Amino acid sequence: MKRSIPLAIVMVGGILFMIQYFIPHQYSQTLFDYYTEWAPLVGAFALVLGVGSLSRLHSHKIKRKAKNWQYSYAVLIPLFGVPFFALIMPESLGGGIMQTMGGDRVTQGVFDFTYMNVQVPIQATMFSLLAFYIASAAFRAFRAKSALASVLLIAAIIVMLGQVPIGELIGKWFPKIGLWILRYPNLGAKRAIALGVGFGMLATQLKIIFGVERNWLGGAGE
Amino acid sequence: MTETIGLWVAALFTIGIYSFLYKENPLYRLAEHLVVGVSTGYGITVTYTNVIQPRFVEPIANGEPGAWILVVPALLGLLYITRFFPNAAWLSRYPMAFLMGAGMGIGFPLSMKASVLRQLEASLIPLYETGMAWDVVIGNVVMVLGTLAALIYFFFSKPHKGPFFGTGSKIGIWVIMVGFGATFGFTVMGRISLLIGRIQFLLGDWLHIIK
Amino acid sequence: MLRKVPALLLALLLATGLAWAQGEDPPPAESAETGETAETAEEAALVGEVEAEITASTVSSTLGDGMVAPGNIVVADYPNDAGDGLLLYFDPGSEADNENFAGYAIYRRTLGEEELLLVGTIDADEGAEFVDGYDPDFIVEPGVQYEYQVAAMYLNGAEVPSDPVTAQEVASGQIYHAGKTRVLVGCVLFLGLILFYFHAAQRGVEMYLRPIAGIEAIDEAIGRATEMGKPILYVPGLSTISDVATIASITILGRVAKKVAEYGTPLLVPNRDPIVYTIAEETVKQAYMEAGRPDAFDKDSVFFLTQSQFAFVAGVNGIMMREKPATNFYLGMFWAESLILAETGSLSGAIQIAGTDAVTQLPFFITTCDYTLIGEELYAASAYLGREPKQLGSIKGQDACKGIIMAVITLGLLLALTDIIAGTETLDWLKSVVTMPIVD
Amino acid sequence: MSIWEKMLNLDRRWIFLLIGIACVVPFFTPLGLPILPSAEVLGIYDHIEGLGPDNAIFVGFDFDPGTAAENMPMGVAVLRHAFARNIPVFITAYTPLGQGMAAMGLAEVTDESTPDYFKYVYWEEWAFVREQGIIDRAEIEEAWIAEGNSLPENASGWVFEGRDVAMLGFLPYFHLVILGMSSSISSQYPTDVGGTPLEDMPMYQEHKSLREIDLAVTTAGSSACMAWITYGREKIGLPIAFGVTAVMATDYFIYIQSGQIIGQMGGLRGAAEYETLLMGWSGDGIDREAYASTPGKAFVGMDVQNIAHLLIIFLVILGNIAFFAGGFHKKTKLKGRR
Repeated sequence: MKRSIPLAIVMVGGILFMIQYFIPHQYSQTLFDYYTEWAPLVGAFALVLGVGSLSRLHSHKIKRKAKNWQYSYAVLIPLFGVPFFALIMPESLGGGIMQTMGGDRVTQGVFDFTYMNVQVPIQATMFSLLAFYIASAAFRAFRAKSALASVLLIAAIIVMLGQVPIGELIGKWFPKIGLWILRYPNLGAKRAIALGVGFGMLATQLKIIFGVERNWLGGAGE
Repeated sequence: MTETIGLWVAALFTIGIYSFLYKENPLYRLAEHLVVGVSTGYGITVTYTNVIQPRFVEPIANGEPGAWILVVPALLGLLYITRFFPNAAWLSRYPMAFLMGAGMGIGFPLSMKASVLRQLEASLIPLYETGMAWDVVIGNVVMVLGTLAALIYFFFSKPHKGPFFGTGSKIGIWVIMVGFGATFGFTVMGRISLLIGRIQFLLGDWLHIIK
Repeated sequence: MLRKVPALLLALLLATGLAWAQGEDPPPAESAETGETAETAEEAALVGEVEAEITASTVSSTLGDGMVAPGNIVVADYPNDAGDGLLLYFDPGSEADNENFAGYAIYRRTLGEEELLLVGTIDADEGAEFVDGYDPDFIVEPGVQYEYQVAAMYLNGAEVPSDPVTAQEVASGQIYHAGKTRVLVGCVLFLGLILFYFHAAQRGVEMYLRPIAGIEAIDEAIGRATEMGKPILYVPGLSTISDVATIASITILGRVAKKVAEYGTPLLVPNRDPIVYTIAEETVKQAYMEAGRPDAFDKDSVFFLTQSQFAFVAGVNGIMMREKPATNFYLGMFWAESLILAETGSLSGAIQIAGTDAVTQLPFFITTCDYTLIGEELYAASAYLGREPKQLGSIKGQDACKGIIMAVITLGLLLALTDIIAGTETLDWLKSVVTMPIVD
Repeated sequence: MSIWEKMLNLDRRWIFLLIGIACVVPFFTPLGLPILPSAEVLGIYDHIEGLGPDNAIFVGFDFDPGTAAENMPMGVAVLRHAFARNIPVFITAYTPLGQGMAAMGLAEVTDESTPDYFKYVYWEEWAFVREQGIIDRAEIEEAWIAEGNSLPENASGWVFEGRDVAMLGFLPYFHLVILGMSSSISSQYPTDVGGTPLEDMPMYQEHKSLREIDLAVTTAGSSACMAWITYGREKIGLPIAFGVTAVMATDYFIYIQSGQIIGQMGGLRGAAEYETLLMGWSGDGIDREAYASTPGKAFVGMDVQNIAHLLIIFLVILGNIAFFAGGFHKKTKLKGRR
């Protein structure tokens, strides 16, 4: 009941839909249509997991006054505040969500404001920090310690020069060689890796369907 | 008005995060936490308005014929909540199993086709045809041999010895390194692009110093 | 194992060859217009078949002004579908030469009904074929008898309709999709090989895996840390336990921890995922037990840092600067933080061993670390060290499939060379054996 | 401590400062070097160039704000191209945050402050045109102008909601959504984000399923783009084009060579190439229509990228010289390493 039925569902569902692919008949198609209609609805509720564990973790932190507990409010307030304003508050009080953002319809609500001015700049800036780290690592860590590492670095430098317009000023052939590397040796290597990854993925799918791989069951008690 | 305030808030957070490069500080920590809360809150809202409302609430409220059957997937989805009650947590495996099993089953033949057979098909190319430029001919040879050699490198059932496996795996690792070099170069470009994007925001949208 | 490869290859070629020979892709028949895509080629081929089957049903109505309506309408079941498509094919009338010709309108009604519904149009340059049933507003029901009418449309709005024709076939669903045989062969082969090696591994059949150079480096690096009397840092990736790389890393952690326990070297294992943390702790404890030194296990050596990606990195960097570990292991799944970790490690003078299947991070590890397990080498290393039948069987099964791919590519190379030297077209033959139609 | 050792132990904040300067200064001294479009980007451009008001495309904003700097210019460029050619565009998103990105992208193309923007006409605004039963794109515009609406001076065209664009937004389990849309788009998206029923839209009435779509462009910062190949291309033969971040770009050349995608924009460079084409680039002797008069963000960004790349290359070389000249390579050596 706790483990065997979910495992059986996975196995039956997996085998059924694996075979379904080869059967174009209408009954098989109907089954498939039901699944594509239901799955997003079922999947939508998975968000509950994220919301639940976040709120539990941070309310615990606040209760225990753990290190940096004040910041937990910065998680919890927008977590509930954003949907509250978007779905419940009237538009006159900063509620509502954008209808379509085309044209000059200025967005006013809390929902749009937090997305545009909090979420977007923070996430984009966090990622852009890596530009600084890559520069520092370029100087302090990327070493041509061996023949293979040297090949890697040389190919990288050619590609880097080939990608920027100034590369062509330095040497006419930089962009050409850069593209050649991308289209041929790079492609050969990546195809081999993709095939390996492809087989790995297929094997994992099979392991899950046949119940060999059961990690996904984890953390919900025996 | 709101727009101006928004720009300043966005600029404040942008600079606040860059201050991390100098030293870890409270503004950075605040931003780090806010982004988690806002993105999840945003996710709840969009999921409700795009999925639950049009696919469940509205059909039932409008009394569409046959809509009652939607109660089944909705109840199944609701079982996720049991995850937070240790005694009933196992029930949350049911919706997972529903999505996982069929998802894997649907994906299996399609992945086989897109990631394996299509790639095999694409590596069977003529090395030379009349009128082909020399760099393309060399390229084709390098590509096909490269794929083969790199596959040999990742083949674990034979020792890397002898003309086929020994030489093959050596060529393989060289080709792989050239491929990684390309990735390296592109990654550098990508990371810098993200920084340029933020500078465009700070100097352009916020300060209007540049176009 | 390798001895089996040719036989397997033969089976593959045989199976696909058979399917191919059975003519599920008939040679493209001549058609009024030659479509470039495989889709139209297929349809054209199909039309050829239908033409051969059905001879009668010629309704060409002659109208005033010498205009001849489209005629010879042939309706056939669309193959390999759920019984929701019909293929319509007809001979153009006199409109084909008319400069005012705008296209065709296709009308349909269920047999016995009065009203004809417009179910679709064909542009003037799209030929004289139509697939009915794609429009969700005018679906084709399986088993229903329809009547069709084709009208030539002119720019001035005039229509020259043909007589209604009763469809020669009704739509029906097929039990097997003949165009998917190659995928089926691929799936069955893969499934068979994986299951075969699973069982072999579980029966305890000895399986050869070539020695992986990285394992040597792991032992040596542990030895070095022991000599220096400094701790070892082991980061099992930043992902969850559902990631294959994390699972592989945990297996290797077990092995490293055992060696560490034997030598009595301190070990530090920071974690980002709470579930991975509990599993890592279990694994290390177990390893100390196996080494016969459960008392030496320090509970604080495996710890949870934080879930935030960059905060985690900042934490690990702090450990590297304070504790100055002699050896750093980064094995598992890494994202953008790989670079920051490896840079700090290299500055602290540690020996670094990395391994991940994240292709975009590998270049940074290769240029920064002393040894890197590339992609599948990580899985293989874990299977090699762990000797777990499941893992071993899976690696062997995938290897067998890679062997088949390698054999086909080698064959392709040889045939391509033959073609250049002898001017034959053998590669085209091999390609046609593996090529699948674009559309299912 | 040798001079090399001192150099390598330099506080990294100095390097941070250096890269910061290298990315700011060029904004004030633009080089304006030309960017040559590659075959991979031309593949997408030419495909869209061959489409018109009777066709329709999908544009997937399948990225999060983190990679917006790279992906956004791609999405914007494709939208601009499609709107200029009056090709109907369905906009989707793979993640919830991607829906916001899609909204921002559409806003950028239709905002008055953008040069060559497209004047957005809301669904309800042109209801009277629909009531007259007009469906042809050119006739809609005629009827709309006949009612006294005139195109603002700096705008380059109209965009009619429901005829030229439909914002479909995000749905979970998007690969299944793609599969579902292969029989009917409205089975997956009964309404657009604003609640307008798809069934009422002229663009939907002409293109009801993915089979009637002529291209899907996915701008992605993750492997989300693969869903379009595996479930769109391989299932119904939908032509696919990629706009991916530079980090992923090198991995996807295999899909171009195998013919599974018609082209790819890789990183900021790819977006800049597309912007070059939109400005009417004719470096290869082919005359192209100019859809934009000013370069976009990616083109300007690539100018800055020049100096940054040179700096990074310089740092790698300098670092290696210091490393080997200082003899550090002898200190850490493992027998097993390569």
